[in-house]
Amino acid sequence: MGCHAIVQGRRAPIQGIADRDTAAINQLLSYAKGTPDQWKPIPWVRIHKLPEYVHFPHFRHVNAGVTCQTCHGPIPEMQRVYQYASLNMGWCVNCHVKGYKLADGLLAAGDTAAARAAANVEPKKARYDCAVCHY
Amino acid sequence: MTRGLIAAYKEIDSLIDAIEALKQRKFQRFTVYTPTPRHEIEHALHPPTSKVRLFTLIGGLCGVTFGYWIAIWTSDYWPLVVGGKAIASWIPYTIIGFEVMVLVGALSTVYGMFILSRIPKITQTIGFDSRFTGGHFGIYVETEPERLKEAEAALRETGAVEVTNER
Amino acid sequence: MSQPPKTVVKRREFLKVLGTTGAAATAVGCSMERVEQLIPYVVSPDHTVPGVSTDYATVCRECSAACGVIAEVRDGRAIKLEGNVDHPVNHGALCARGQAALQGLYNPDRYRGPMMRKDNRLQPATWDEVLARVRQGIDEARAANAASGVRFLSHHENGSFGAFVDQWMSAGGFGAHLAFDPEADLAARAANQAEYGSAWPALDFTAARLIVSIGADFLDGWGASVAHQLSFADARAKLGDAPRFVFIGARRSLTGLNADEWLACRPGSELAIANALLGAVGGGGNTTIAQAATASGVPEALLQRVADELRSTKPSLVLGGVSTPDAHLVAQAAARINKAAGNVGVTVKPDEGLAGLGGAAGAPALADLATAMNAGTVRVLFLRGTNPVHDLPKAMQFAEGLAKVPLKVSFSSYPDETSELCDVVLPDNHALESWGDSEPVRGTLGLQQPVMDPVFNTRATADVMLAMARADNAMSSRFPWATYRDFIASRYPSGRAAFAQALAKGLGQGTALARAASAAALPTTAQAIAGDGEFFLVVHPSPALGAGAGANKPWLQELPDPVSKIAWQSWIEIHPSTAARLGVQAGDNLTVTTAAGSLTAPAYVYLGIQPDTVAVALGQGHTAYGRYAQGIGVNAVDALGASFDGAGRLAWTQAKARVAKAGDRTRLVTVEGSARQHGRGIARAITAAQFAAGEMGEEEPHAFIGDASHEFLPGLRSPVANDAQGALGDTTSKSKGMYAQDHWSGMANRRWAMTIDLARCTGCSACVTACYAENNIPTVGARWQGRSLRPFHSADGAGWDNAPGANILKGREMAWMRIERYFEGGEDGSADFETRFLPMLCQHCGNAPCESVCPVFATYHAPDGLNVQVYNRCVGTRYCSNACPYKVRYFNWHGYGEVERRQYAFPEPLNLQLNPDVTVRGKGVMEKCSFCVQRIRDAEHRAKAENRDVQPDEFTTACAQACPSRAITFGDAAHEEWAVAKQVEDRRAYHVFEELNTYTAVVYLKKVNHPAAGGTR
Amino acid sequence: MATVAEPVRPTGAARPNVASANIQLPGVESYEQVDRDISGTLQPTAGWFALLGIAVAFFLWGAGTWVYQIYWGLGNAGYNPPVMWGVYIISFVFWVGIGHAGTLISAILYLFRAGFRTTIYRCAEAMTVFAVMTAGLFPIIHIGRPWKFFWLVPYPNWRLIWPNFKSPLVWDVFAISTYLTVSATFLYVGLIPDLAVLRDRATNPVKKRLLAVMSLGWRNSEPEWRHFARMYLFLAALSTPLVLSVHSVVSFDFAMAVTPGWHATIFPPYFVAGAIFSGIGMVFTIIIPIRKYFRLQHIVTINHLDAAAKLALFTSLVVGCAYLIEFWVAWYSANEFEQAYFWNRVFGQWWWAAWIMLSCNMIFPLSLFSQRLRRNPSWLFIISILINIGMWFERFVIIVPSLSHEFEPWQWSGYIPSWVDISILAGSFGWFFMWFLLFIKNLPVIAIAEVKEIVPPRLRTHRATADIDVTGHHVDFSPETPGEHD
Repeated sequence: MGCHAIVQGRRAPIQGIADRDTAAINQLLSYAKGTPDQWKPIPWVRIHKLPEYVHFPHFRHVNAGVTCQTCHGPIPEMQRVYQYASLNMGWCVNCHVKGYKLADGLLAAGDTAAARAAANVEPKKARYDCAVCHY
Repeated sequence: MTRGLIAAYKEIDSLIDAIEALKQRKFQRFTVYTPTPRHEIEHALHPPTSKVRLFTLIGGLCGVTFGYWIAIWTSDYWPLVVGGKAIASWIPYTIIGFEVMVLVGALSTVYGMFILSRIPKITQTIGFDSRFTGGHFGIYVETEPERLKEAEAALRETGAVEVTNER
Repeated sequence: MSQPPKTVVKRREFLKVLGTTGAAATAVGCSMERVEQLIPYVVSPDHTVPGVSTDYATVCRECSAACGVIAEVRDGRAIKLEGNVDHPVNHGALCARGQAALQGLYNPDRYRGPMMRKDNRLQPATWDEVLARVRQGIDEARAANAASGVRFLSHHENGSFGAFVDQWMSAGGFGAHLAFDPEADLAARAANQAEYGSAWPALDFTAARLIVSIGADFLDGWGASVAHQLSFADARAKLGDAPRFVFIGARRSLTGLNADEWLACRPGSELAIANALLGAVGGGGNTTIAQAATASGVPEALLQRVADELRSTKPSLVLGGVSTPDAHLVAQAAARINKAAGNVGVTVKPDEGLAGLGGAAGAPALADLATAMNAGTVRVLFLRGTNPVHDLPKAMQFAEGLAKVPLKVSFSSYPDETSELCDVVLPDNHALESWGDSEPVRGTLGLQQPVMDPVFNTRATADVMLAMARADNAMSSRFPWATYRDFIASRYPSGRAAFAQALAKGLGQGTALARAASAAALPTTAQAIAGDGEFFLVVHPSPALGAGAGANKPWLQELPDPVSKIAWQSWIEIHPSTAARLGVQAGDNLTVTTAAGSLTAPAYVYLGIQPDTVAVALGQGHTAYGRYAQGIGVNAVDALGASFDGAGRLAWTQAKARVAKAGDRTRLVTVEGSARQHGRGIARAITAAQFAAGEMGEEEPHAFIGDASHEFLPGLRSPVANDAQGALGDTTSKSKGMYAQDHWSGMANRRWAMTIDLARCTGCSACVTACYAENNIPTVGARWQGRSLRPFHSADGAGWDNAPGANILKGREMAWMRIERYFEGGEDGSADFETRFLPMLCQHCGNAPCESVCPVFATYHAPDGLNVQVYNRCVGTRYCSNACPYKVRYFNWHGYGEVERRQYAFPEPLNLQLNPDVTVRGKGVMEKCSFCVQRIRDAEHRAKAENRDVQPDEFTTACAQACPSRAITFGDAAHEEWAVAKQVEDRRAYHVFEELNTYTAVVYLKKVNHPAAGGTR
Repeated sequence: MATVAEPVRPTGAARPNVASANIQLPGVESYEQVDRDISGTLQPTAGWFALLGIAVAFFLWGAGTWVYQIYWGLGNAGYNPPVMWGVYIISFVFWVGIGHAGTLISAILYLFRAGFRTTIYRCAEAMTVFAVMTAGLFPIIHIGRPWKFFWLVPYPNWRLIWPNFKSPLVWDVFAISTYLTVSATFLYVGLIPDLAVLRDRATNPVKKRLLAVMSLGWRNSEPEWRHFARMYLFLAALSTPLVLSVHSVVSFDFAMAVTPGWHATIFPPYFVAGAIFSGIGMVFTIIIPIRKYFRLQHIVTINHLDAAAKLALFTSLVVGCAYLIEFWVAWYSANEFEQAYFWNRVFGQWWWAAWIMLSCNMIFPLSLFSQRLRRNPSWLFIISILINIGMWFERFVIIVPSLSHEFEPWQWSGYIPSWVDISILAGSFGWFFMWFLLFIKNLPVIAIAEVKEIVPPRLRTHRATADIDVTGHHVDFSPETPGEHD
């Protein structure tokens, strides 16, 4: 989803949030030494994984206004990224059936003002037919 | 001190006579043992009908209700059409209702039998003699110490092969 | 994929990594626990967004027609080929062989890199080594003043490549270059050239009122099959006004089975018939009907009637395409009939003809080459894309000659019989990995471009040759181009910029300078069919495998032959009466002996063959060519001698043969249960006369008590047919959830449905292979995939049933779509029988019997009318298959998707072809046609992204897309704007087994027959 | 040791009949003898260990084969689509059917007061439990992904999706599990008084303790008997419709599909009759050797076998009638799919299976009309084996030919079981007999307490051989007591 286009080498602790693990970030930088043809691919460790028999189009969810944090959790606060949501079927279907409340999503994203504004937006439902995800 | 008397009988008609004798002498609290259920004893004691059937009824009703409910509720919980049939289709669900009725009904019947005949009681053997599961009939009479003599007499004259004190 | 991150991940390796996930993607279980590493692009290649397909237009090189294809490329790997809609030859359709090109690209037995013979064994080498070796060989030849002893034998390819090689050879002062194509009907080409001045005129079947084919299998391999089929199907779609089709030949091929009438004639007597017909239309001809009748064994009255028909019916279309030694004369006669009947310019259009078919060398030229090799005058021999050791008769002694050549250089990409005998192998890129051009029709260029980086360490032959030329003082001056792409672009008439633009569509204007064919006068005589024995031996190319090039592609091996429905096997076709006379049962091994050699294969008792004739298909009997081709069947060429027709094509029907029972049996690997309908009205037909008269034709034969209403449109208009309790039909019913028309999801407003027009369908089976390609269907017939026969077997497979097709013998084939072939009539063995092809796939019933029996909702009815199979929910009770009246559900009997199982169907790198949009099913789950639900979802996604509704006919299924007959229409039957919604109201529409009240979503349109006057079928 | 009772030669007047067989046990003098003779079966013998060894070997071979099949896939079984069901489902129906006789004898005949059940019902009941245990394995062996079998059980789960209660297979899950639970309970509660007997006869203290726990402290007191009898009556009353429903539900597996040869309303009664028929066959197969090798002929008298044989004959006639009606309906329905199928069944590719079925289930049992043969244990044993074979093939004929010869001629096929099918079938017999052998050496194979019911109790005025009626009541001894007439 185009995250981490830019990596900052080191950053001091702010607002009591501890200093990032700069060693790791420097290692990250080491992949992009020299000219592009010398760059190495970053072997990202996969954290969020759906089983192969589930078809999950990100763009449908992003277009529907689902904020990243809704599913991936507060990534910025994570010292080490972990799987935030269970990603099991019940978790998916609950949201599809009950509908996604924009306010909650924005709140998760930390945008309280917008959340308050979106307080009474209709929850956005999605199809819960099996063949929407499984084929 | 003495709680009661255990009498063992070889013959069933002696046992019946003993029961009659105890009844005539107004002994209330006595237990009859028999290796196998005999109608003669029933006729002698004419006890009340067992309450087991209530357990069966209640169990069965709970079962059939649950059977239908689980089938119908789950169908409507996530409605999926199969073979163009109604989503909550009561006709096939009758089978579920029936089977669960039998299951719960049967188990509650057994449960009722356990409750009513006070089993399991593995340790308590007061007023019981191991011969009663073999070839012998038996009576265990509980009474006040002063009437023990009278009871013993009644038991002996009806032909008990043995009368012992239970303490 | 726990594979460590590469220091520098090359794109190709990255693709392999991706590939392994594809294979691991089975429905068996989720693998959340595995720690995986994602290796992204370092610098993303142009137009490549991970997970989003890119389409590249290029050229199909599976046969000489050079159709245009669009390759769907996902994450840098081609996953699907579809016809190029703008292409003048195939107009978007694509045959089974074209679909299977991908399995050539990802073939697990391809050379992974250059090979060189060391201690008498081909061993991997570096490009420098092999190139040095080749240069050394050339230098030696030059030193010995025998530069002319350097020869080049290539597969004849439509386009500039031939000219390029010629130029290269002449520049080097080398000998002549031969371009060979075993399947090319040189006789017809030469005759056409002579008579029409065009090697292959465009054939317009739609303009004809009568089609007469004299042995020309224009639907299965004769010329540009797809182009012919498109036109033929359009002609048939004229229903009442459609042309009548008479087929004359010794064997009813797929084309013959599509004919309304078959004149079964003796092989070799076609010329007499052709001449008689020529006489009948007043074009001369030296044979009378009576003579022809006696020569051919066709009843005179019948022949007379056809002759009269031909005389009276205008315009007509007569095609001559036999494979006897006098083929050129038959073709010539046919052409003359067209001339005399005034068909030229009407049904035969020389000026719009297919180009680029000329210039192929005849077999005699190869015979000369073989002689030269045996004489030791050939010093260096280059071979590209051709396999003469397999394709040519032993009598031509090609293999022996090859042994005498000091340096044999093969550009072959596969370890075939010929390249295995070579000293150096410089593996060529696959067509989908290389540049090129073709001239499908005169004046139009089909541009071939690489759709992905090479899978293996291979190089395009042309580029290798350019490199060699540049390194060679004698040649460098004449080869200024850095790459073959430059060469092509430099020749592009309107310049490089235009070339780059044209690439997008894969088509351009101009000519590829295909060499002008020699319009040499045809010899007026021909050899007779020789040999003793009471039977004629007819050898014909296999519709799927061609002359053998297709044999290493499991899709094509698994594809049942459209005529015999046999797969993974060779068979000998024999007429029922003959079989009875010889006491032969189907499956008894027969030995066919000719002067040249003998063949042993199981007998297939076939109505559509002359009683005095046996037939064998080409294509099998490989001794090399990879795991899928090796050790299967017999090579029919082994029974042929060096006998050619006047135009130099090897005469496949050249000899008489003796036939004897070999004594043992081989079970036929067939998918056919019963070839008769038993009056069950599965594949129905109506005669043109009835149709014109407004009658209904054949009706559902059984109407017993409790028979359902035959009114099936309601079942198509609403996604779910009404149930017995009426709750779904009842608009006030509350418990309908997403099945309610007014549900917020709106899913219930659609009803996906399909119509199949049996009047168009020719049974070519392109749809079947397209389905395999689209839906990751495993092939199960390979020798090592057979089920175990013994409890204990060693790892090397001893103790396993290694007969090819062992799984198919047990009915375990997985084809979601199958073509059923039913015969009508001919029970007495007469030639007067009709064939009906019926594509059978999941009918997506409105009242599906399979759904209600599934205990876990693994199959259920989706609100948009699909009968869904959820693989990951399926526990494999197989109850649904028992309940299904159409028997279109398939079970994963083995772990076809599990790498560690020997039944694994996608050995690396075949797994790179797997469609990422479709789950690879695991062991123990049921699967079936999904109406390409992934395409439906994709269309919905696109529409949503563009914030619109799905447009009518915006997309279609893989089978419908591929169908060269345009017989399949898919869409939303609940909305009038979709084509399918109109189709279902056709008068010919019917449902299979509609009395079962299943309300199927697949509607068949009755076949229309054109019986001869007074005939019934 | 008690002497073997001579078969009672029935006089022309009083022929034994199913309703009130002549159930007297002339060879039994006293309650003590009952205890002695029946618990006499409990001493392990070398022969028993040998048999158990064989059974376990078969079971292990079958289990190993199953593991092999799970690893390589079901393709190793003989399935030949469209024959998607084969030996495993055949054996499933076969074993469920076997189970039915037990419940019939212990429950239905109890309600009918058919006294001859007394001496054989314990064996039959144990057989029921073990047969249903065996049957329950087959659907799991049969499905493609056995490790997902639990999805057929309704339980709250994070997928939020439940089984499809419209599917006959889910009905099966309910029917079979209910049946197993209820019949196991039935067997156990019936055992309680006998366990008490064993407890009080036991000398080994460990064994005594164990039996004390198992017998739940049962003391043969009159109130216990009263509730026990009531409970037993209601269990019988519930089991009777249950046993009828179970095989009806199993028959729905077929009747609910449109497949020709399956889609028939006659199936439930036809299956139930067949089940009971096969069950009685298996009862003979089991009880005849037992009564011979444990010398129990004086308890399981020839009269009992005779009566049971009549039941077998009756059910055989019902089954035979069902066979014929199927053909008649196929003809009468004018449904050509049905007609084609039934023709193929008897005269087509499956004639051999059909004729095994017809001869074993319809023709040979007719010999039971002869009283001499009915009273000949060896003949009964032979017939019982034939019945077992015939009933297995009945299920074969119902399942395989139907599937192999369906609507679509293009998909017609054949079917040959592979070595895997055969091994697992053999393994199932090993499993069944393993349990049964363990049973007969650890628990009384004949209901001690109930046999005592039909043994005349000792009387002061020595009339030990006084006549008793079917319930074991003294005909000429009924003391005048109040409450007699309620």
